[in-house]
Amino acid sequence: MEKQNLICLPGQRLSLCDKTHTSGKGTYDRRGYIYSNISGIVDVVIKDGIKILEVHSPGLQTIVPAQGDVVTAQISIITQQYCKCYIKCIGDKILRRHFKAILRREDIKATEKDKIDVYKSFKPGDIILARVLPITEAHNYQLSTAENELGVAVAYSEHGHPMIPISWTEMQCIKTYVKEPRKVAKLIPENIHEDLIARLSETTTKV
Amino acid sequence: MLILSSEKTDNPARIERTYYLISENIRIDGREREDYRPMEIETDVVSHAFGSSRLRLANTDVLVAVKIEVDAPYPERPLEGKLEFFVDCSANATPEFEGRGGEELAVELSNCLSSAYRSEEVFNLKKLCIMKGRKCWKLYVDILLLEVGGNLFDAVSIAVKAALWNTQIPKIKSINVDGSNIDIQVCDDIFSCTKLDVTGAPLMVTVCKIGDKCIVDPNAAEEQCSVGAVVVAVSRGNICTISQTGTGSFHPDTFKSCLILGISVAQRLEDSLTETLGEIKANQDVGFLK
Amino acid sequence: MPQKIQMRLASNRVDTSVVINRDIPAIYTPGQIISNQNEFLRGHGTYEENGQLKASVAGVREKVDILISVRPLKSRYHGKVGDVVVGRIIEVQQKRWKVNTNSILDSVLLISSVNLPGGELRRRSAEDEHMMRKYLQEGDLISAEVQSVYSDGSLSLHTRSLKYGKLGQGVLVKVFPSLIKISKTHFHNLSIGVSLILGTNGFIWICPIINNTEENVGGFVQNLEEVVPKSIRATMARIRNCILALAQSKVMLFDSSITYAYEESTKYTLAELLLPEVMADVALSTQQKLILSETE
Amino acid sequence: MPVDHKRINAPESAVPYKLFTKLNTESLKEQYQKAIRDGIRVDGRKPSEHRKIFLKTGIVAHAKGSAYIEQGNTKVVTSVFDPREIPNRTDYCLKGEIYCEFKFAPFSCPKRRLHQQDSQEKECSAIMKKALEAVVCREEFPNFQVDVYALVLHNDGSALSAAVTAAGVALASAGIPMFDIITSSTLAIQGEHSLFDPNFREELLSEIAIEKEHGVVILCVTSTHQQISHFHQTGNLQLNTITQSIDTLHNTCKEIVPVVQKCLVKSVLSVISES
Amino acid sequence: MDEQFRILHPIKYYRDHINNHIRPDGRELNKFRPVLVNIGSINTSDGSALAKVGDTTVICGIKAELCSPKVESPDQGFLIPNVELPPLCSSKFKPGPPSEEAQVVTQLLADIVKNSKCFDLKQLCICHEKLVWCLFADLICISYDGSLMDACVIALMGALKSVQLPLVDYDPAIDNKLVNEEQKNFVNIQGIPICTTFSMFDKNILYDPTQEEENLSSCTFNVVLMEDKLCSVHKPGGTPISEQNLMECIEVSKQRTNTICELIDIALKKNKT
Repeated sequence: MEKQNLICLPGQRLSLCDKTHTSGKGTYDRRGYIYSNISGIVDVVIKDGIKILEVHSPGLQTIVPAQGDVVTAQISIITQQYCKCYIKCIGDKILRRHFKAILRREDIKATEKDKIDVYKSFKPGDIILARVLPITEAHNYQLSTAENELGVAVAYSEHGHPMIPISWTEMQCIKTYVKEPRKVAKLIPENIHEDLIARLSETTTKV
Repeated sequence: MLILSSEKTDNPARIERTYYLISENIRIDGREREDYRPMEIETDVVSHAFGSSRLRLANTDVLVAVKIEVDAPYPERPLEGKLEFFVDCSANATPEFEGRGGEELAVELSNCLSSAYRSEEVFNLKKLCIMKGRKCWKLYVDILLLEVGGNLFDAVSIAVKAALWNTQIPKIKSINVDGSNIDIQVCDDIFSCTKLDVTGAPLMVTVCKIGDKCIVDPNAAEEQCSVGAVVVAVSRGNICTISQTGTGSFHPDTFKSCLILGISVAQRLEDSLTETLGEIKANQDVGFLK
Repeated sequence: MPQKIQMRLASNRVDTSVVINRDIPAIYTPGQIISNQNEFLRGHGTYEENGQLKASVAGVREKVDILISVRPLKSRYHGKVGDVVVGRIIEVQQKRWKVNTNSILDSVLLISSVNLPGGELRRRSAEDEHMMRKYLQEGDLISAEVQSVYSDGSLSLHTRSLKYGKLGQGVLVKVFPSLIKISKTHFHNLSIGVSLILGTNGFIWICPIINNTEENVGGFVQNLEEVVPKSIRATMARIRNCILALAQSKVMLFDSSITYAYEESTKYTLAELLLPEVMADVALSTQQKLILSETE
Repeated sequence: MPVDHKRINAPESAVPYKLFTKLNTESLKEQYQKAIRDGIRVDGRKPSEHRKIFLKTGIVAHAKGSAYIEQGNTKVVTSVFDPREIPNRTDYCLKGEIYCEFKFAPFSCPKRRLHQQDSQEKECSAIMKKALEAVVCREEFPNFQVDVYALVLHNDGSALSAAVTAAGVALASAGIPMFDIITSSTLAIQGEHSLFDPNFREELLSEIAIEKEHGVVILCVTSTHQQISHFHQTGNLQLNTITQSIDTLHNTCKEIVPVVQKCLVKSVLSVISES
Repeated sequence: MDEQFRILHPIKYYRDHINNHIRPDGRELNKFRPVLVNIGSINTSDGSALAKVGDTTVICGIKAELCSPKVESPDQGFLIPNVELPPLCSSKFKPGPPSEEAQVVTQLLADIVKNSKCFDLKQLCICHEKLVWCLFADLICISYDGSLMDACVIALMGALKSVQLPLVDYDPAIDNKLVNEEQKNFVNIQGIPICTTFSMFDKNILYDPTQEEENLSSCTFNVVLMEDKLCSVHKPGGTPISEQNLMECIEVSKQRTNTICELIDIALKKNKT
C-alpha cells in the first residue's frame, strides 16, 4: 500500500499529541493521543513546523454548515425583508440533505445598506454563493452576500434562458438580451468551479 | 402575544458543572457520596385503590396506586397472574413533561420496572392465579409523578414496593364453572384479604457518575451535571435489572464498583423501608394534603 | 461508615413554622372585600365589584394614600429599576441575550449593556455580535442590575459595573423573591470565607471569596482549573443548607439572618442539616436571635 | 381498537396456527436440558462460542450509510441518514441528537409482529440510542439529529446486539464523526450455564426462572477506549455472576472488532477504487 | 464537479445525458437493471422471498394464521398484502403511519393479485363457513431506488410460491383444531404476474427508472403481464403517451416477464435443495 493511502477507522490511535503533532480535521485528542474520528485516509499537513494530522473520508462526508463557510444555495422565496434559500453545497462538498437558510436584506451588500432592495438583488431559482453567519437560532442558518465574491453565480431570465453578468448589479439574458438587476458575484475559482458555471450557463439544445 | 418565561430545569453551564465535580467527598448540599436525603413516606392514601403509597424525597414526589381486576392469563403462561406498570408524567411535575415531553421517561421507567419485576424469583406471579389458564388477578400499578427533583428511579421503586406492601387482594369465596362461563364470588368481608409477599420486590438505586466519581441519590442539579448513571435493581441481595441512563460511558472497573455501591445502598434502603413500614399502625388516618 | 437512610412516616412530619409573638398582618383571600368605601384607587391584586374593592390574589394589603393594592404572598419576581438580580442565560439572540430571572417574562440583556473584554471604552462592532456566544452562552449565570422595565413588565438588565458579570464556580439556591430583604448591598463577603449574592429575584449565589478583583474584567474571565478547597466547600454547603432552612420556615434572608443561622447550625453536622427537625430548629433559634438583636 | 385505514386489514379473529400444534408436555427444565446437552448446544456450538458474523455495508442505496449483519440466522439491516432538523425543537442545543428506531419485521419472529412499535421495540430503540450516543461526536452537528434505523428481518436471538454492532458500522460508513468503534454481545444465563450469543430459544428460556439464577445480559463496548457504552440486564443474578459476565462479554465484544474493522476498511477501499 | 452540477440543476444534467442516449448510471435508455431473486431465507415465516431490481430491494415474508371466513365468501381464505416503506429505506419517508405512496403501492399490489387471478383463495379453505387460512404477506422495502412495483410483485410471487401450509384436523362440532406440522403442502399458483415500470423524460421512454429518474420524469407508468397476457396498465396522470409507445412497452415487458419467471423458478429450486 502506498504511504499516502493509510486507511484508518474511528477510534484508531494515530500518534502522540505533543508540541509537534496536533489534531486536525477528522481527528480528536484525548489523554495525550490523537485518534481518528472517521474512517478514511490519513493525511499529514505540515504548517509552521507543526504536523497537523487529518483524516479525509473518501466518500461523501457528513458535514453541516458552520460559521464562516462559503456555501452554494438556491433562492426559494423572496420578500421585502429577506429571502429564503436552501444550502446545497458547502465549499465543494455537496449535501444530500439541503439545509434551510435565510438571507436578510441588510446582509445582501456591505455598503449602502439602506438602499438595498431584495427584489432587485435576487429571484427565486437563482444560485448564489454566500457566507454562513454565526448561528443564533437553531434550524435557521443566516447567510450574507456582503462581499464582492459573493452573490448570484447563476441565474436564468424570465424566459428561462441563462444570463451573463454585465456589471456588479446587472445580468443579461443571452437570448433575449433583456437586462435584469442582480447582486452579482465576482466569481473566483476558489469558491466555484469554472466548468460548472459554463455548464450551467450553456443553452440546451432542445430535442 | 406574551411569551412567558420558561420554568424549565436549569441547565448549568460548564463552569458551574466544574464545581459540582467532587474531588473532595463533599457534595453541594453537604452530603457525602453515599448519603441519601431524608424522605417521607405514607401508605393507604388513595381510598378507592387496593393499595397505595406516596413518597417524598426532597423535591421528588411520587404517588402510586394499585388497582386489581380479574383477567384471563396469557395463553403461554397459564399459571401466572399479570402485573402491569403505568407511569404518568404529569405536566404538573415539570414543564418539560408538557405535551408528549414525558413520554420517553415514562416508557423508560415502566420498562425498567417491568423488567425488574419479571423474574419469578423476584415477584411470584403464580400467587395471582385464580384458575389455571382461565382466570387470574391482574395488578395495575399506576405511578403518578407529582414533582420531579432528581433520583426518580429510586423514589418510584420505593413507592411501588410500599404500595404493593399495602395492597390487599380479596379472598375468593367460590368459583362456579359453567361451560365457558366462570363465575367468581369474592368474599364480602373487607378484613379477609390476603397481602402480597413483597420481600423480594426490587429497590432501584441510581448510581450517578459525576466527573470520575460515583454518587447515589443525585439531586436535580447533580443529575444535570452527570454524564450518565447506572440503575441497579436489587432484590434480596441479587441484581434483577441493570440499566443505564444518560449518554455517558463507563470503564468496566468503574461500572463494577457502581454495582457494588448500588447493592450496598439498596440494602440500607431496604432496612429503612422495612423499619418505617413496620411503624405504620392500622387505620391510621393521614392524608398527604395534611 | 455511611449514614443510616432517614425515612419517616408522613404522620410524624415536623411543623416548620417559627412565628413567635409577632403581629401577623391580615391576609386577604381572593374575593374578600378590602374596602366598602368608594374612596380608593384600585391597585395591583384587586378588583372592583358593586362599588366594593376586593382582593384578586391571596396576600397582604398595602396602602399608599388612597391607592390600595394586595401584595401576593407567593409570586414571581416583579423587578424594579436598580434591583440586583442573578439570572441564567437561556437564549442567545441577535444583539441580545434572554435571561431567566424568575420573572413572568424573560428578561433581556442587550449587547450594548455589557462591558465587553478589553476595557470599558470600546465600540461594539458587528464582530462582537457574531461572538456573542463566546461571551455568554446558554446556561451561564450572571449577576446584573435592572436597568429599565418595559411596558409589558419585562426587564432590561445591565452588567456595566465590575461587580456584575458572569459567575464562576459556586452554588445557586432558589427561594421566593419575597423572602429577600431589600438592603443597601446585596453583595456580601462573609468572614467565614464565602461570598454571597442575594438576588432580589430570589436567586442566591454562593461562591468562594474572590481575592483579586483586578483580573475580573467585566466578569468574563473564569478559572475552570481552580479547585475549591474542602473546608470552603463545607462552609458553602452549610450556608446553602442554612438558607434553605430559613426559607422553609419563611424567615427573611439578609446578611445577619444568614450569619446567625450559620452560627446556630454549627452544633449540627452538615448532613444533619437536611433533616426537617434540624432545619426547623436552626430557623427557630435564628429567629429568636434576630428578635433579640432588634430589641437591643 | 380503531381500524387502520392506511393498511389492508385482516379479519380480527386470526390466530397463529402454532397454538394448535401438539402440546409440548415437557417441563421447562427438560426443555432447557434439551437445548444444551453435554455442554453442546442445539446448533452444535460450545457455550462460549459466538456465531459467525457476516457484515456488509452499502446495501441501502440512498441512505448515507448502511450495514447488514448476519449472525447465524439473525439478520438485521441498519441505515443512517444525513443530519436533519430536530422536529418540535426550537431552542439551541450544543450537541446533536441521535434518533433510533428499532423494529422487528412482522415475519421475523415465531409470533407475528404488528406494524406499530410495541413496548419491547421501544425499549430496544432506547438502548440503541444510549449505546450509540456515547460513541458519536455529537458536538460536530449541533441542533441536528442523525436518524438511525434498524430492521430485524429474522430474529434468532441476540438481535439487539447485532443491531448495535451493525448500527455502529453504518454510522462509520456514513462518515459520521465517531469516537470509537462499537460492538455488542449478548449472554444468556440459566443456573451454571452461560450461553454466549444465544439463539431465540435459548434467550427465551433464560428469561424464565428455571434455576434460582437466570437472566439475559447485553453489553455494548467501545473498542479503543474500552468503555461500556451500555449495559442491560434482566432476570435475577448475583453480583459475582454479573461482574464475571462483564469480563467475558467484553472479550467476546473484542473478538467481533476485527470483523467490523475488516468490513469498514473494505468499504473505504471500495469508495477509493470508485473515485 | 459533476455531482455539484447534478444537484444544482438536475433536469439539465439529465437532459445532457439523455441527448447522448445514455443515462447517468451508465445504462442505455432501453436497458433494464439486473434482477436478483432469493427465496426462503427466513425460516420464522411460512414463505419468504427477497427481490432486487437494481438498487431497489424488497423483502416479503408470509405468515399463515387461522381464522373464520367472511359470511359473504364462506369458502375463501384471505391473502393480505401490505407494503411497508420504512424510513430505513430512503430519506424520503418519515417515521409514523404508512405514507401515501405505501398505501398506493399496497392497494395496487392487492389489485394485481386479485385481478390477475393468479392465486385462488378457495384453496385456503379448511372447513366451509368455519375455518380458513389467512396469509399475511408483509412486504418491506429495504432499499428504495425506483421501480418499486416491479420488485414488490416479484417478492410477493416468490414468497407465495414457497409457502407451505401444515395439515389441519378440524372438528366443527366441538371447534377443535389440531395442526400437524410434520405434513406440509405447497399452495397452488395459477400464474406469475410480472410488473414493469417505465418513465417518460421529455419524449424518451426510460425503462426501469431509478428514483431520481422517476422524480424528474413527466410521467411514470407500469404494465403488468401474466404469461403473455396483459393484466393491467397503471398510469396515474402525467403527460399522455402515444399508443405506439405503449404497445412498444408492452412488447418489451413480455420478453422481460419470461426471464423473470425463469429467475423465480431457479431461485425456488435453489431453495428446495
